Amino acid sequence: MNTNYPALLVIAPLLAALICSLFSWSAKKLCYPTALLGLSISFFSAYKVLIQVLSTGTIQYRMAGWAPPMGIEYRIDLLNSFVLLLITGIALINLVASYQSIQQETKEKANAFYSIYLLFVTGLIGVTATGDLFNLYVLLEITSLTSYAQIAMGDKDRSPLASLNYVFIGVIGASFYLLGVGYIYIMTGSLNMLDVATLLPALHGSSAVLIAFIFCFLGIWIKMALFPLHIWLPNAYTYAPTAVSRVIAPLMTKVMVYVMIRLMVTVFGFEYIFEKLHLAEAVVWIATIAILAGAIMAIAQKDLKKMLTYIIVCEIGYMVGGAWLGNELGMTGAILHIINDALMTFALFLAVGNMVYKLKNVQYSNLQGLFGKMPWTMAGFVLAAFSIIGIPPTCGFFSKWYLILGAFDAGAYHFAIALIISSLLCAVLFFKVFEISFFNSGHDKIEMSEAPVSMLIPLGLVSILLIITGIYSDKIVNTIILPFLQ
Amino acid sequence: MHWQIDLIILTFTIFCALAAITVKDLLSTAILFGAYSFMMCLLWAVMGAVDVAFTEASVGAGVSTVFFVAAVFRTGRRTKD
Amino acid sequence: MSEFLPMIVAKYNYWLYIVLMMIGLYAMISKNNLIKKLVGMNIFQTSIILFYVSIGYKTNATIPIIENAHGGGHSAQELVIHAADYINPLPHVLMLTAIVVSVATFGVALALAVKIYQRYQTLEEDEIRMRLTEE
Amino acid sequence: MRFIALIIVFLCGGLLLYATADFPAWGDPNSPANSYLSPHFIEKSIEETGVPNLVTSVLADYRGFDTMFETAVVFCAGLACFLLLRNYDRKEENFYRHLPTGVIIQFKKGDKTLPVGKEFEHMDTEWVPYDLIIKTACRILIPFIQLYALYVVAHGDFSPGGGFQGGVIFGSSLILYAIAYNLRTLVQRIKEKMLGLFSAVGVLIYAGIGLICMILGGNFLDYGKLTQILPFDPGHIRAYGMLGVEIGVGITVMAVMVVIYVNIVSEGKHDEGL
Repeated sequence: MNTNYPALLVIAPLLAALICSLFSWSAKKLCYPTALLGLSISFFSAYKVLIQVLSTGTIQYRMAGWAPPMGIEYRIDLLNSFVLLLITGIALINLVASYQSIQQETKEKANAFYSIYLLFVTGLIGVTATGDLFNLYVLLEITSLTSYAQIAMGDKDRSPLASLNYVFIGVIGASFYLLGVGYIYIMTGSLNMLDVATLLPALHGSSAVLIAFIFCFLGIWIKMALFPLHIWLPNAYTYAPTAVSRVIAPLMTKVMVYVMIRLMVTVFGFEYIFEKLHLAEAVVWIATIAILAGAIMAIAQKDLKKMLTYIIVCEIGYMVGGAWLGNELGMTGAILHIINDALMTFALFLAVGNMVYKLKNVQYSNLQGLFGKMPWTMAGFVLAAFSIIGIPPTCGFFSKWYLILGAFDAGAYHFAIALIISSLLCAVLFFKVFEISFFNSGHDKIEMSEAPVSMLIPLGLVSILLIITGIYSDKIVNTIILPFLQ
Repeated sequence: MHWQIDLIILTFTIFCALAAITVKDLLSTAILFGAYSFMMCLLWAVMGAVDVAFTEASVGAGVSTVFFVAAVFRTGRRTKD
Repeated sequence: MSEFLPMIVAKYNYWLYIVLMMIGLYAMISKNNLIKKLVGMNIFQTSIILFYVSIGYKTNATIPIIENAHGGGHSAQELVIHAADYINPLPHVLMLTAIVVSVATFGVALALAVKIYQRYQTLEEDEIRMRLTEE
Repeated sequence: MRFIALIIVFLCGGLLLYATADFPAWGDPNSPANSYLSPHFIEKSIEETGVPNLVTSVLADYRGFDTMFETAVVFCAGLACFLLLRNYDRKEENFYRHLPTGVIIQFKKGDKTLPVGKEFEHMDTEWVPYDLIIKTACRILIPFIQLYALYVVAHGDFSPGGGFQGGVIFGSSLILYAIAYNLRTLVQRIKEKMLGLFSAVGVLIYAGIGLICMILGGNFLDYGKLTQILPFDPGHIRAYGMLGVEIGVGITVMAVMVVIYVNIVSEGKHDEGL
């Protein structure tokens, strides 16, 4: 049984989603436990896969027993086993944390909501684990379709419109990716990532491969909400239900960054991207603009949740810029930042979710005296804010440190300056929020109305996790990221 | 003889696509959209993709036109542009 | 000019899907009515399917179903199958998936359009934006 | 706004046209796409899977994992339409027609209802005259459409067709039934709970077959391992595995098409519609 963990990893949430949908019609009580069981099996097998990869190297799992170029194959190496562990962990913790808010927001349809939540996680796991280009498109469609539906279940007035805009731009992105895969297929004849990587070097001169490269990355940048293509993200994540924004915000865009790095490292290869094409400098400039624009727009916001979405746009600029610097330091910083940023964003959205559960709306004017009302949530929020700004013990500092080193090493000073400026802007941002919520301009005495315990423990757990990944970040880099890049 | 058929169907496809977008009444858009899907199904049948043509005929021309008319029935029929 | 003509005949099919895709993209961006944008989206997706199907086409090859293999009377070894006789089945498989995905997205997008109409009583982009700014 | 759209369109169009410069000529048998993977599928499919229709053999066996997630996409669409549109609150006004006299009774508040039967009959707000010709024609036509749909699903191995096409045709026969009569008769005849269960059961059949193959020692979805439990000769076992999978796909697609149609046309109230 132990050789089937990669398949079990994807099948467990899918089966749990189906059984949960069956139970939602008959035995409503069993829906939540099935969801928990499915995700914990998936988390356990992700852990087992990580151990296996660390001990024996890359795992190859042939679906339906066919050899790779013929059938579909799962190649799990160091990078995606860690990202898989991250996805399943965050999804499991979020399911536990948002039980109350799901009951509160999706009243009689909560049981069916678990099913579509699990399908979203299946899509993410499949996107990360697959080794086949077209299979990645199908799973990308599952992830997008479930996120359209989940986002549209949010607040009555704005979320359907935000979701429909997300549908249009998401379909353009996915279709551009499909077009890119079509161009790769017409030139090389294969769909398997490894196979394509061996066939591509012979075709480096041809314009079709160049256009395939451009459209693949264009599609992924749209899905990733890189700066000029990020129009759909702020509304979609702000008006989504809290349980949904807490799982989409940290994972969706980070998995797309992982897909970009997978395409860069495994399919197209470094020497094609950095020697043959001269796009790297232009992309680093786009990333710099993304960082600055994200930070500036975040300051202009009046709503805490909307401000966080612009910080996500800014963080995407970090990762894309880091990956395209062209040297090992930058790529290490980008990969480490995927992990750190997922945890930081998850902690921030957990805290904001607790606030929304209690206060119903999180405009700045409504945040008075929050330190008094919800001390534990605010403690988690402060820790996550420190991590975004990049204060040493927390993990945000280390990945930013690698990125800045990589920028200086590659001579991209504009990127390094943008990193520092955005850290300062984030500092200004968060201290404005602390200042509002600390000084109670209201007159009445603040009684402590904290979020329920089941929402506080996950926040505490993730905050501690922030510090642990911070301390062990060099261990992560040496055992996982550097061997992967060699 | 082969590429003449191809050309006729291609011109019909482009005509249906442009008409479906420019016409103002949504029900006629639904019909033109069904015609466009049927033309695509013909195109693929000519190109030898029989499974894809069968799916497009039943799914594209069939069901998505029914969904389209059902949605137009529930929302408005007039469009401004 | 002389070498241009055979090049056209060899490749005109590939240019067709670009025309359709651009019609779809233009409709998605510039049309005011949300349902019209959905029509543009579907045209955009079907044009990519057209591109994939035209990859697998082989001149004077028959459809990808092996002839006289139904009976099963004679074992498979006697059947001599040449790859050049049959059309490449792989793009067809990929496009079966793409068609079903485009219908699923179309259904969910129509459900969203109905939900927006329930709230705003209109599907025109500018009227919705006007009503949004009123609140 | 239109000007920006035109710029984007011409930019993308130009990039794509530039790429077609060094495509292989259209339709030549030894272009990379036609000479690398597909000869294996064409020549080996009969020996390895025993299924003459190459598209079905590649769809359900070589790349069966793709098709499972495609069925999951269809299931997602049905679930999404249910989650987005379904609302359970009562309708305010009801219309009844007193059959003997033809008098139409309207109840403003939704709480009072009349026993629908010999004497009274439901009436939709957008009242549509039921044409006898359409009703009887459809009553005769629908069973044959369903028979044809089952043929399409069953005959997917030998002729064009398979789970998706068969499921859609079966679903559209039910939609025809809803349009010919009225939505209420379809919803009474096929309960919403039944549709929900069918849409989940189809994908469960697909994943279940894969899981059984895994338990029997092979990789996920490896039909070859089914010989240990099914009494068929190993040469055709993969064809039977594919048939089982196609049946699962057909069930899901049929149920989801009806769920999407019913939810869109009645805006989630499941009472009145086209």
